[in-house]
Amino acid sequence: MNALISNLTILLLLLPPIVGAGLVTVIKKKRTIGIITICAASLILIQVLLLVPRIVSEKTITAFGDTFYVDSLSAVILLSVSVVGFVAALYSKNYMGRQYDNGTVDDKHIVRYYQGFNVFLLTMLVVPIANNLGIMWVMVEATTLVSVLLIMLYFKENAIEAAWKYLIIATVGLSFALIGTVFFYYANINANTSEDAMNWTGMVHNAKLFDPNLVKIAFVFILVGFGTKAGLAPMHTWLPDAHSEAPTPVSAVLSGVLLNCAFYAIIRFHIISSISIGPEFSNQLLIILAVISIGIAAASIYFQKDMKRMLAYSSVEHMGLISLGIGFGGLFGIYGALLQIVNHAVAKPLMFFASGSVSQKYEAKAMSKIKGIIRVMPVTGILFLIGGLALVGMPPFNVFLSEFMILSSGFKSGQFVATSLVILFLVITFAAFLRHLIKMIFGNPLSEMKKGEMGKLAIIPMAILCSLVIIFGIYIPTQLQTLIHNASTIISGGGFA
Amino acid sequence: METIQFDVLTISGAILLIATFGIVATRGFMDWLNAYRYQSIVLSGITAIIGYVTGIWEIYIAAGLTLVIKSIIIPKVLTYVTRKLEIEFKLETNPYVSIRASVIISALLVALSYFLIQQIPFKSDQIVNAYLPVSMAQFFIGLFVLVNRRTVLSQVVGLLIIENGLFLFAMALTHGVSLLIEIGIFVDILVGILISSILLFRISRTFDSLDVGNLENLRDD
Amino acid sequence: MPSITMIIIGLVQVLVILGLAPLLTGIIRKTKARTQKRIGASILQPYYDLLKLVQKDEIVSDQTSWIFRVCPWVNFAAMATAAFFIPVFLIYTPFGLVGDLLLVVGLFALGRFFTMLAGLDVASSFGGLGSSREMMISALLEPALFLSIFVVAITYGGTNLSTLIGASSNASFLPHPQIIFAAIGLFIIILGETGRLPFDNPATHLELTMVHETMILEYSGKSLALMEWSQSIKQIILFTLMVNIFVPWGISSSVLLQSLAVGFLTFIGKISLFGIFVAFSESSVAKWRLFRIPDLITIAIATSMIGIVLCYL
Amino acid sequence: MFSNLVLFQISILIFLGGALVGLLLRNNRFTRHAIFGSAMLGSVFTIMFSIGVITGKPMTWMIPNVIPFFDLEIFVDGVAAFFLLIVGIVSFAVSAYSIGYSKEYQVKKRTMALGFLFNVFILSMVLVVASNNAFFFLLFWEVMSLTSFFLVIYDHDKEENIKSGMTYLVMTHLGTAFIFASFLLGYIQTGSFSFDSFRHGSTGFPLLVKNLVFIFALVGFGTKAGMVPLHVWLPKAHPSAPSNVSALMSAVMIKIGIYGMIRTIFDFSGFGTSPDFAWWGMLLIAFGSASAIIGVLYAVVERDIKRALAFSSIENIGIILIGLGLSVVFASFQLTAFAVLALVASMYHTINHAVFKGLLFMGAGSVVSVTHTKNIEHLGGLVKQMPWTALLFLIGAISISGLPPFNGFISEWFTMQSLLSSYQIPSTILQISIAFASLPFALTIGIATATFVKLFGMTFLSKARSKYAMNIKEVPRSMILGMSILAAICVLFGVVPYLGTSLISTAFHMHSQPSSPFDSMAIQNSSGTSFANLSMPVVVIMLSSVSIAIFGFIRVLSGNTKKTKYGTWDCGFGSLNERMEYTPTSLSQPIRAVFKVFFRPHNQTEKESFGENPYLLKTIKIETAIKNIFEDLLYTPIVSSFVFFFDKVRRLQTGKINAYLLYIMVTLVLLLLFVRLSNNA
Repeated sequence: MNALISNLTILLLLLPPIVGAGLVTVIKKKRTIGIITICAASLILIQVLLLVPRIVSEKTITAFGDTFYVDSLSAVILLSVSVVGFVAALYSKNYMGRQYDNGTVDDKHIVRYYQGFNVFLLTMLVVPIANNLGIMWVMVEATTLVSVLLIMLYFKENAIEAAWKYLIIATVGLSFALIGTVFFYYANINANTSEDAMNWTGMVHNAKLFDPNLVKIAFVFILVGFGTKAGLAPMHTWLPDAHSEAPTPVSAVLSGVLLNCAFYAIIRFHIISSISIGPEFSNQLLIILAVISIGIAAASIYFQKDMKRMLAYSSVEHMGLISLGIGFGGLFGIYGALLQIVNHAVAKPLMFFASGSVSQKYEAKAMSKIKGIIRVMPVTGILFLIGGLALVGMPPFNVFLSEFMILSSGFKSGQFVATSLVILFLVITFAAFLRHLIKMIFGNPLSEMKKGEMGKLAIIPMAILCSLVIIFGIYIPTQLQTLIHNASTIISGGGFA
Repeated sequence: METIQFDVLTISGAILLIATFGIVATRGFMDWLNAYRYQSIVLSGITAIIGYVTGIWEIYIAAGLTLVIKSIIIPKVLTYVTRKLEIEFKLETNPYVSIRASVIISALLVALSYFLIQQIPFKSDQIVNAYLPVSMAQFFIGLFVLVNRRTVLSQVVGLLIIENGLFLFAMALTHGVSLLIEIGIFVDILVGILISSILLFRISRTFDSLDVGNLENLRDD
Repeated sequence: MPSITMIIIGLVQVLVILGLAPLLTGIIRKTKARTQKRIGASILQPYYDLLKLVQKDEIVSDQTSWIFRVCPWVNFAAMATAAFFIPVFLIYTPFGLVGDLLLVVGLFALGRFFTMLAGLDVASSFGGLGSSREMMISALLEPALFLSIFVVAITYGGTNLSTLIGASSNASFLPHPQIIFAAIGLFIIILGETGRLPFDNPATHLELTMVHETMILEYSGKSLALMEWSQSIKQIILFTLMVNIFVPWGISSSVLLQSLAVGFLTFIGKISLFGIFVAFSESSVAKWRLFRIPDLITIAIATSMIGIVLCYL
Repeated sequence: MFSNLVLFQISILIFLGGALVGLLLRNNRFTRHAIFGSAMLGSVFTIMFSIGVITGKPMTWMIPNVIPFFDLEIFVDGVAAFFLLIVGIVSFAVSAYSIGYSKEYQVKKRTMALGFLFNVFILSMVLVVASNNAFFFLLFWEVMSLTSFFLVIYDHDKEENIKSGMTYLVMTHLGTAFIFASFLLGYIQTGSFSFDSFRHGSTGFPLLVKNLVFIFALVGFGTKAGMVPLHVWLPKAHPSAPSNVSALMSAVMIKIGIYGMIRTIFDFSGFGTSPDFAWWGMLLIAFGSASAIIGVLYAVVERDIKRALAFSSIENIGIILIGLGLSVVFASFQLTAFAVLALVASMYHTINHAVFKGLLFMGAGSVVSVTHTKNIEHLGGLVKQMPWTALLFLIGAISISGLPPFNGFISEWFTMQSLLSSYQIPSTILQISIAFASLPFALTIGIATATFVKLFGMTFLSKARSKYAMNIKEVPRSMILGMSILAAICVLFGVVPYLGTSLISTAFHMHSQPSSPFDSMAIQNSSGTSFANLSMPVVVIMLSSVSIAIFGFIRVLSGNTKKTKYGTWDCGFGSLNERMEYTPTSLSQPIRAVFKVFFRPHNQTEKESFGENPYLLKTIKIETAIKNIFEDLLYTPIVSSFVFFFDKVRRLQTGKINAYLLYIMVTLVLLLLFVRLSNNA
């Protein structure tokens, strides 16, 4: 009976995007398919929101035998997927509508867009709940393929270039991830041949018996592989291109949750490796890549000219921070990293949406052409500003808390050099990012522009995210706290010293 | 018995490497494709050997799939996609490192793979012993081809080499994880190749060339 | 609380300073005239001047504001208040509990602050010129003065003038070599503060050289009288400090009438001698170029710094 | 009636209410009054509870787990209350002033955001001082920085303002990073972010940690306080902000930096009475002296009235730091009485500076709001048109110049006495260095007087030098009221220093001295003789009685004379005009010339003569500028080396996919080799 309920839960969770994609293919009407997608996304959101309390109380849910496995860690990712998916679907309606109106896309494109969007959501939903790490890999690879299709939606030169780079780099990266996965599997069957050797549950169970050398090599492959997908430097190179060329809602999803999904995979293997050979090894690697990521992001943001590329680099920075938190370990580090995942997933789409609206209004992505947003579109301007301030870690917005925790844990774990470097980089990023942002938001527009927003449907998703940004800055719901706490316990291998 | 088996394994691995070198050492698109086809056939043979040694029947299916998909379908698809392209697009004229040097580097990469793998315990599993370094070398060489070559086509080929390595690697280590996942991986790869073919087509249409030098608009300087 | 007698003696000291101030100016002028082979005016001439000025009608510039009118009074009040804290012929004053050397310096600065503003208030380039120069000189004199006070204060144990002069009159000269340096420094500073050569020529009306005179150029009648008087009060206060700190001989240490009389007479003698000395030294130098004045002040600062080092070594 | 806690909560609610009013209501006269009225009311409550805390018991309040792992801890002891009092007093006056001042913004329809930010800004300052937990301290600290940043760029039409704002924001963020580091050291040692645990655990820190905590805090809080060489933001940000905000920033916000320093040094750094810590004090004195002299040197040559005031803030922070440093030195040698003296000096100057700088910025704001120029070259003669502003500004100018009988003199007197007391320190090197440190200090005071002669004289006296300064009106009554409050405090704290000293000694739990308003402030020698005395009330009585006496005397002597008005003497050349006046630049020219080593002035002269004769000039144009050595020699090289490095790094993104793949390959190979080789070893 219980198993049936669980099976049903998972099935219902995965159903909306499948049905949505199907309906989109069948109906093909521009207006309707947008609403269908919104419905699908909101159904997912509602289910995930209902699922969270269950996870908090039951800790884990398994379904269809051992195929699906949901624990608190998965739930954190699911939450971010569903929230971002929902707001992105909302925003898509307005955004794609306007793109259609100004002739950038035609009906065929829109149908393809919504198909892709639904499938994209589906793949990202499966990643965190797949118990079989092979399936997880397959799904991560599938996200790449779907998102490549979404990026090259209009076949513009730059979009094709971005899609190509993304495809090649991500595929190469993910093949390394597969190598790593298979290595872990091999370690597992060498340790104890069991049926579910590829399953996460089985691996965790046997991890202590793994061969240390094998685990080390395997983790390197995993880190480089999924790290490529997660945007850790120096494998991040596809990211600014893909994020800047994709349609804005897709950029938001890419940045807000796709990176998280990939990083989720790293976390899973990090747990196994920690159990097997102790956390020092993987921590060290995570910290090194994190510091490089944050440093490169700082440098690139400083010189950035394109608004969306800047946001993309900011994603690199935040993935670095998440990796840093996991690497530092300890309750503060891991909790901070998970909180950072949530916070980033809330703040970054806000920024992408705002920048999308702004670039539609100004018909430009180059930051030098955008000035005085607050005069032209005051509401969007304020939302943009709040999102930006949140991203650079300004209180009273949400990222401040998670960054504070991560950096604290850095000192606590004795990583003084890394932490000091990161603090330096963060200050630089802060300066660089805000310099661009403030110049865009304030001042007088370069030419006379008609004052006006991009429409309610563009504002609402941003307003939702913005209120989350503010609320999470000063208050985190107890359910979420418990969830993240449980997830941190999973990562640290149970309990904190 | 044991030694003979080992010899077979080593030799088949060596043949595979030679096939890979063939890709590194040639310029023209059709030459690579042939080399790749050859490599895939060897790969499917190796898969069959693994199946024979381990006695798992599913591996024969995988071998068959490999033969069909890799040595027939993928080359066909690539030929189909590129049939309209002018011949000079298909020629790798200007790699970063010359062909001769590429071969030497590839040899070094093979050595590197052996060096890196040395410390992994194999529990005297000869299959792993024989094929793991080979597959590792495949990754590195494939990656090197990707880094070195300047046409979009040769990059697809680099990707294919890596996929082959991956396949060999998975087979050698796991003797077939489970059919479901295996098929999943296959489908992913296939779709990936399809999408890259679409992209290839688009690139040639949009830029009138297959040189990746055209794809350098998005950068930060 | 100090006794009534003490307060009376204190007030007498104040009156002595206020009363003798013009006399000192007269003595200096007379001496200078003599060194220049002139007969010179009577040494009482400053008194006549003051009396005459007070009785004259005033002409006030129509550009000025209340700052200009208030300035002479503030100046005089500040200088006269400063006089309260100076032991003249007795080694202490009952008002020592109220203020110290730093307050005296502060009151001087208050007077100067208003004088500079008055110079600006008249809207002529003369006033601005004077204020501008005064700004520079006073800004530089301040640290020099403080450093020499530093030496004196830590040598004799206080900025409270009663303590200070008391200690100096008890001290023998030799154990405190730093005092010589402080004396040199203070002497230069006094020349600057009182607007003597080579800083300023009080007897000229040439825009190239004047400093203090330009600021009070627009004053007439009783305002001018007050300005002149307060300037000479400032002068006598500084001279008194100089002689009482560095040459404390003869100063009365008790309230006995006899020793007070001796103290008073020696004070007159010392201050006159010092005035003559200043006049002589002034006659022997020329006015320095404005931008060489900092060099002179630097010398004062340097000597005081040597004094400080000597204090501690 | 109410407990302190309730008063505290009420004040917070009122500020929040004011902020909400700013957000929600319409832009009209009533809203303007409501916004700043609530700020005033909130300030009143702040003043009430801080006085309550100073005279009574410390106040604590805690809301556990507001945010996971962090409790909102509020703890207001005497020290915090003292600073809160400063916040309250100045905010009250400035809010009153703002009612009139913000009229201009109401016309431009921008009062709302101003009101919101203004209230949040004050609130954040209150909460920073009151919070007792590193997390919340930093949170409120950043909110304070952020709101003040937005206030700085409030007039964002000008590119200039945005630039200054950015400099400010970046510098203050850098400072925050250091504060964070300082707190993190405490966290590592104690395992908690609560200030209570820092307080209890800090004595057990290793010496190195103590020193690091101090250094980080010095840099961090020093940035906020505007300590040289971290001051560069201050002269940019303060002039850019609307004047009421400049007043708050300069008068109060930079004092929060001082508060942080005091808190860290005496509470969290494990400072002990041992000569090991004397160098802390010496460092403070060194930075203080540098700030004082450099601040005032820039102030005196400045032509922008608000920039000059901003530089003067740097100077005064320097003086405060000198006092603080002396206090640390004395304390480390266990010279408690002198440590108290120096701390009183420092704190007295803190409150004084808050009061007179608030006053002066408001005065400057009044001038700017009616003349629409900040450049004093264009001003002049305002005393006749705005007599009240002139009078109040004059009081501020006298106070800040350290002249008796106003408050500035008292704190400078204390500071000088602390400097003189350095002869008690049992270390020759320190004695001599402190004595030499008094040189820049005294020079500072001298030049400060010159600065304010120039500022007041050039703004208010003589003739108007341009049309900006003509046909203007006195500012509205609410603005005068705001200034008068602070001016009254200037006078009060000067005439009755007992108010200040007893306030400070009660707040800091120190031995109170003097014990009654008319008692003189006395410093004793070790032998028991009096080192120095000062009794300001008596001095004031003397001043006034002497004035009355001399007035009478002259009156008797002069008999009946009259006054005639006539033009200023013009040497017979015809009427004087404004072009013949001294200008601010020429006024400070001698000082600029004397310190040319520092200013590096470069003059450019363009002459145009009649025909051949070079002496017959038709026109002559002289341009003069001074170099900003800190930006040229310190910041620019650092920034440009970073930029250089970044430029290299960003070129990693070449656009070539081959390069990208190479990065992956190299990373992979390096990591694998790392694993391989580390296992062999």
